[in-house]
Formats: sequence, C-alpha cells, structure tokens
Amino acid sequence: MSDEKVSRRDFISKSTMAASTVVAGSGAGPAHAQEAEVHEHEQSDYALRAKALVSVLTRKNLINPATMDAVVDYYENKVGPHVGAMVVAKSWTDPDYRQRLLEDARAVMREEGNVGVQGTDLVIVENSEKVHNLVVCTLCSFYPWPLLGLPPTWYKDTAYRAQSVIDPRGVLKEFGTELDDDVEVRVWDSTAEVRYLVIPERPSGTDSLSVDELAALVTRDSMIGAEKLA
Amino acid sequence: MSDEKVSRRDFISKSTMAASTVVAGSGAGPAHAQEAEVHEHEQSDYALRAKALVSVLTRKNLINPATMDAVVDYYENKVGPHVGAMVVAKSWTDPDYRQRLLEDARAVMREEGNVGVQGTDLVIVENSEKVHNLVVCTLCSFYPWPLLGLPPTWYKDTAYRAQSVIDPRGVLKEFGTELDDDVEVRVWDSTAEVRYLVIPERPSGTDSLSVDELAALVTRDSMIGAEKLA
Amino acid sequence: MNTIHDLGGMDGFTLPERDQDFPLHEEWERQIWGLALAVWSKPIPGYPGGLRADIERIPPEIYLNMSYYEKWVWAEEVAVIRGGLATRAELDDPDGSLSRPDIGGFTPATPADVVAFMEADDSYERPATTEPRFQPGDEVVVMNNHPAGHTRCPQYTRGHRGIIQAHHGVHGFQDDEPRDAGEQHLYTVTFTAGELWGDRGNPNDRVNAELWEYHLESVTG
Amino acid sequence: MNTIHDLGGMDGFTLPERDQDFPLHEEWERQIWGLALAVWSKPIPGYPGGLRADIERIPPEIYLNMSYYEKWVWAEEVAVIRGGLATRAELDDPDGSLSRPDIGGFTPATPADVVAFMEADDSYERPATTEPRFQPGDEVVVMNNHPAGHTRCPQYTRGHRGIIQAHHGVHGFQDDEPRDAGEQHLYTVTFTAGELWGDRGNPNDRVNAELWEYHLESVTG
Repeated sequence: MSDEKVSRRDFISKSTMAASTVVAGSGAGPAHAQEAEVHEHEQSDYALRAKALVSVLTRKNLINPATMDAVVDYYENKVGPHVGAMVVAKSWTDPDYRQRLLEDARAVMREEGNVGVQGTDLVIVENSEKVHNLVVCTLCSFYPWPLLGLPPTWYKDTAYRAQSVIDPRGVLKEFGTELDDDVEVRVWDSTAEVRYLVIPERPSGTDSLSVDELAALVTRDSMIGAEKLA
Repeated sequence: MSDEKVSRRDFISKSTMAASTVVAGSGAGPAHAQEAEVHEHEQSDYALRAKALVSVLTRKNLINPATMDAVVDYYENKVGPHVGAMVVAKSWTDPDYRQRLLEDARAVMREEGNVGVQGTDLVIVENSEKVHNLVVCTLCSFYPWPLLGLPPTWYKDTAYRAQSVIDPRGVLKEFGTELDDDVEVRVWDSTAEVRYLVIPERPSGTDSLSVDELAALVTRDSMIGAEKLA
Repeated sequence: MNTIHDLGGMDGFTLPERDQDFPLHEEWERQIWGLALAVWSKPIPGYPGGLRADIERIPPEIYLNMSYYEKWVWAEEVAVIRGGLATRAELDDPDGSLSRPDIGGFTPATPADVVAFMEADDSYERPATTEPRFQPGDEVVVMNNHPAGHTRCPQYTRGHRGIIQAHHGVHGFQDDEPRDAGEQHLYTVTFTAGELWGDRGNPNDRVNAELWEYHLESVTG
Repeated sequence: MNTIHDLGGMDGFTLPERDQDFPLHEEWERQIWGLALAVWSKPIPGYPGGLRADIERIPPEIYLNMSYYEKWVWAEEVAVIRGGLATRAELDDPDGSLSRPDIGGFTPATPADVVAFMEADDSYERPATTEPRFQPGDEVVVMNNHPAGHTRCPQYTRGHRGIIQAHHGVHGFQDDEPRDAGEQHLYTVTFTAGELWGDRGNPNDRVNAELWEYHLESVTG
C-alpha cells in the first residue's frame, strides 16, 4: 500500500501522516505547532464544538444532514442486539447451525445477509459450564456492529478496557457474575478487524420456548460475555 | 518486618494497608467507600485544602508551624545544588578525590558530612566525551536531596518521567543538548533508595579557576544530566 | 505509540455501571457519529484518514477525562483543519462567513450511500499471495518493539509467548511502521494469564489477541 | 499496581521548560511539604505510613492533572482521615469546632527534631545475613509479575534481560508483596535500550534500574 492511497476500508484506521511527524513526547516542531492551533479550545464544551463542526461542514455542502440522520436511524432502529440474539437463539435449538457458526461464522452471516461495516470478519465462541468468554478491545472499542449495533458506554470505558485482560474475574464479579475457580476464562481482545460474539449458556427451563421467545431472553451484555443469563 | 511496625526509615514508602484492600480497578468494598469519603472534594482547590489540613492539625497541636518553616528554610537556604556543585568542582581538580567518589561516593559524603534524608546511599557517575548520564525516577521523583536539595518541577513532570527511559536523546534535544549518535547514553532510574549525581564534563578554558570559581559554573541541571556545561 | 489508549492491564480505574442505553444519548453525539460514518462512507477530498491515530495522540491527561464521542469531536476537528476543509476560526464562529475549499464538484454522501456502506460486506481479508508462516498450535513470541507510530500490538503482549489459536488469512496491516510491511497474515494468539501477569493471573485463564505475522517470531525448541 | 505512576516508556506527554526555580512556589506548597517532613521525622500516633502508595492509588484521570504538591495534599488528607486524626468535616471547616484524637500526650516534632532528621545518616543498607545470589557481570531476567500492591519493579523492565552492574548490599524491601520477603540484596541492573524498546532504542544506550533480589531470576546458558 502506498502512503498516498488509503482504501476506504482503511480510512479510519490508517494514518496518512508519516510516523516521523507523530512521535509523541517532544513539544517542538511543526506538527506540535499545528496541534496547538487545532486544539486551542481543548477544554471547551464538546457539544458546542460538535455542533459547530456539523454546521460549518453542512453550510459548505460537504455533508448532508439527512445522511447523519440515516446513520443514527440505522443503528437505533434496524441493526442492534436483536440481530445477534436471533443468531444465539437459533444456535441453541439447531446443533448443526451452532457447529457451522463455531467453524465459520462469517460464512453463515454472509448467507443470512448479516454482514456490514465493522463486523464481517466474525468469530463466534461459546460459553459452557466450564468456559466463560469475555470480549474487549483494549486499544479502542472494536465491536461487532452488524450483530450488536453500537457498543454500550461501559464497553468503551477506560476501566473496562484496562481491567478485562488482567482481571477478568474481578470485572465479572463487579458486573454481578462470580465464576468458580475451575471455570476457564477466555478473554478476546479485538486488536485487528476480527469481531467476536459470545453464545451464552442457554438458561434452564427453556426447552419449550420458540426461537423468537428464546431470542427475547438473550441480552446484549450476555453476547459480550459481561453477564450470564439467569 | 511485621505489618504493624513500620520503621521511620520506611515511613513514607511502606504501606501499612494489606494489599488486598488496595487492589485497584473495582469500585466496591469498604476501601472504596472510604476513599470516596476521603476524596469527596477531589476537584476542589488544593491550596485551600492544604491550608485547612495544616490549620486543623495545628489547632489540634499535632504539628508545630515552626517545624514546617524549618523544613523550607533548610532546603531553601542550607542544602541545595551548591553542595553538589562543590563536590563536582573538587572532582575536576583532584583526580584521587574523583576516583574515590566514583568508587564509593557514600563513604566520601559521610566523611564530609554531606549525608541526610533521601540521599545517603549515593552513587556518582561521570560524563565524558563518549558517555552521557541522565538521572530520572520513573515511579516517583527520587532525587539526592543532601547534594541537590528538592527536585525541580520539571524533574517531577510526567513527561520527563515517562520519556527519559525510552527516548533520552529526544528529551535531551528538547532540553537543548543534541548528542552525537556514537555517544553512549546511560539512564539511571532511581527505583530504590540509591540516589545518583552526575559529574558533568569540565568546561574548556577553566584551567586557571579555583575550586570555588569552578563550583559557580556547575548548574543543578548538569548534575542531573539534563544539560551540558558550555 | 505507547500512548494512553493502550490500556490493557492498567490498574486504578473504577468500573462504571453496565448501562443498558442506546449509546447515542445527546443530539451532538448523534451528529458527530453520523458525521463520522457519512465521511467514512464517502470521504471528502482532502479529508485525511487516520482518525483513530488522532484519537491516540490526544494528550493522556485530556484523553482520560473525555467521553468516547468527545474524542471523535477532537479527531474530526483535527482532520477537517488538517485537510484544509475548515479553519479554526470558522469552527469558532460557525455562523460567520465561510470560505469554500477548492475541492471541485463534490457531492456529499447521501442517506442511500451511507446505508449501502453500513450494509456492505466489510471483510478485511485479502487474497493471499504468500504462505502463512505459522499454523494453529505453533508457539510464537511477540516481538518486543515500541514504535513511534500507530501499532495494533498491545504492550501487554510484547515479549510474551503464546500459541497460534487461529489463522485468519491475509489482512491489511494497520501499523504505521514499517511502511513496507504490506499485507500480512493475521492470527489469533492465545496467552496464558500467568505468562502475561505472573501470580496475578488465574492458572485457568487465557487471553487472546489478534496479531499480524510481522509482530510474531518463531519459538524454537 | 500497574497504576499511572509507573510512567516509564509512555508516549504522548509534552515536556515542560526546564524551570530554574526553587520548587516550593506557593505558601501552601511550603506548608504541605513542611507538614510531610515534620510528620515523617516524628510520626503522629495513628498516622499511617505509605503516603507514596496513596499517591499511586490516585485515579489516573486525576493523577495526570495534578501538580506534585497537590498529590501530597491528597495523600496527607487520606492519611489523616484514615488515621483518625481528623474527619472530613473538620477539614472542610477548619475554623469550626474540633475533636481531640485520643493519642495521649503527644508532642509534635520541633524545628530541632526535623533538622536532625533531615541531616541524619539515611542509609537504607542493613546488615547482610545472607550471601548475595548475584555478582556484577551476571546476566539476570526480571520477573514478570503484576502484583496488586505497591512494587518498585517498573513495568518496562519486567521480563527483560539485563546485567548486574552493581550490588548495594541488603536493603529493606519496599514492595507490598510478598509480605514475607524481608530484607533483600539490592542491585543495579543494566539493560540495553534495544532489549527494552526494540528498534526504538539507540544501540549505544543503556538504562539502569535498581531491583531487589526478589525481582530477579538467573539466566542460565
């Protein structure tokens, strides 16, 4: 990949700046001066700054307000945890489907049309009596948008990002789930573009429920591994 | 050492709390509740809080205001960089003295009476054309008080503590000293109770100066390794 | 960069409640996030990429006191100003007079554009032109390197031994350095908690991270 | 604890000017520092030690925005309240009515006491009752451990190989864990910059840190 050309796919992640201009820790040089200009109001009200940014870009006809609304509408009303919940519910009732999910979740989601930005390269893992999975992104807040929508505030919190890898049991305990010592905790740190979904354990006493009824029991946080289903 | 008894020597460093009460990262438990009570005003004015603390302890006759003044007077008027500067100047003029400093600085300082809190276990290192020494304390701000007094503000700054070990040349450049690539940089991170003093290179053209005149040329920062003498 | 964003393993923070909200609470959060996706779906000419790296460069003492969407405001301001699309003065006085950037006949992303973008197959896997160096089960050690640019190799993994758990094919390499690393085989590497954290790790626990071939070295013996 | 105080190797901060001031600028800084030394020289009964550890436990987002002496205000408040010498309410209303702590006939440190303390031989070396395990020139590797309590083993050294540069005799061990570590031989360990930082390190550079025998393991071969 050349420095000049950044694919849309890499747009957010791949810096177009030379590394030499981004070395942190020293206050001098042109990059620093530019940053200072950019951030002269760093402590001011972010709500006002956000509105100003949107207003200026709209007035310059560089963005379309209806497009911003469409983004929010999409994640608020179309794609969200209900998508993942249905996948989980089906996996509880159909062992072949579950097996295919564990072997190649991406292929199954492609068949079902549940792909999209930030989450096509999907891996699905399963909890059991003796294994508990927990998903985190220590570097940022990578999350499987096509299946769960936008990540919750707590998932993006510094404490969750910092502690989940060193003290997953402490995090789970704080979140209300105490694990036995002999349960294996598997933490998945989403450092690349692979996204993770956890199949929680199926609650007992749900043998007679339909897939739709089962899906209604599946919480967002259980698919991150942050809670067990009662 | 028992948990109950902490020697005066260890007073500042050695915690009397059990480690189990200090685990960070989870917000629950009695320790956390206590911290919350202690810090309910965490964002308020530290100057007011300092004065309140001193006032309350004084009114309770738990501290003596004259004693606080004596501390400041000691480091402002008695012990400071002039002590270290004299040691450096002598080392420039007396090779035997310099050799003894490099071999066992503590013994020499004990002979001279230049010992005291935070700095008796002294090590002295020397700069040369091909070696530059830089002293830092990444964990805190340990510093040889008996020879240099209290550490400067920049020495305690997060940036200096963070960057000196990973990018000492960048720090020195930012501070005005550019080192040739073939100079060996030796960083000394004061993680225990050993304290370091750097003998800077003697400036050229100073052959005719007396020890007192030489001492006047020695800057505080040159004895930390943060600058070279012109 | 060993900046504050690389948080894995740091102590001292307090966990929040597990809120159950839709995460876009405020109108400005909806706008800033909509803006991010709109521009991502159809970049404005001149608008630089690398917003994630800009977020990582936020000074630590500010970063830790910002909410998630505040970080995006910061990064989008940096991008817009750096890309010459608006000046600081314009952002400070959004109702004032505006210059028109010289970017030709650009039409911004439409709602249909952004929905198509959000629904598109977003796989980062690319055609493999080399054989993978590692297979699941292989023992590897993570390169201990501390580059000055953006890296996806978390500090807590560096220098540690793990086992290749999965191979994901070839993915675009996201680190700034080396610039010539090209595309790289991507793996999930499993570390024991003890390997990473010593006595602090529960012997039953594992941490998995995705790392590119560039980050990994063979363990022989 | 892997808390924010363990700063070695973190990027993203901006160096300040090298100020040349006497560091106690404000009256309250003089007072708080005088208080620290006065109590250190003659501890008030009930006043707990470990102020350094209290400073390390300041939440990171606050820690990074505090000056050095502000941290001491924080820690001294913690100590005074924890030690039962004053209540939060008393500190909030320092001119109000005060309770007298039940500490018997304590006389606070005098100016002569504190000067004697500041001038005393402050060596941390203690009589050796064991032989040192290492000698200068020995190759060692720093234990990779991430204890929940206070430790003097900086994260950037953990798991890395170095050479014993000096042996300082036996010093009191400062880590919280293990409680039974007792006194320990103390060494200066020299690391090459490349060992610690990979390509970022200049091949001519060295970093030295003091570590206790407990932190070090032998390298064989």
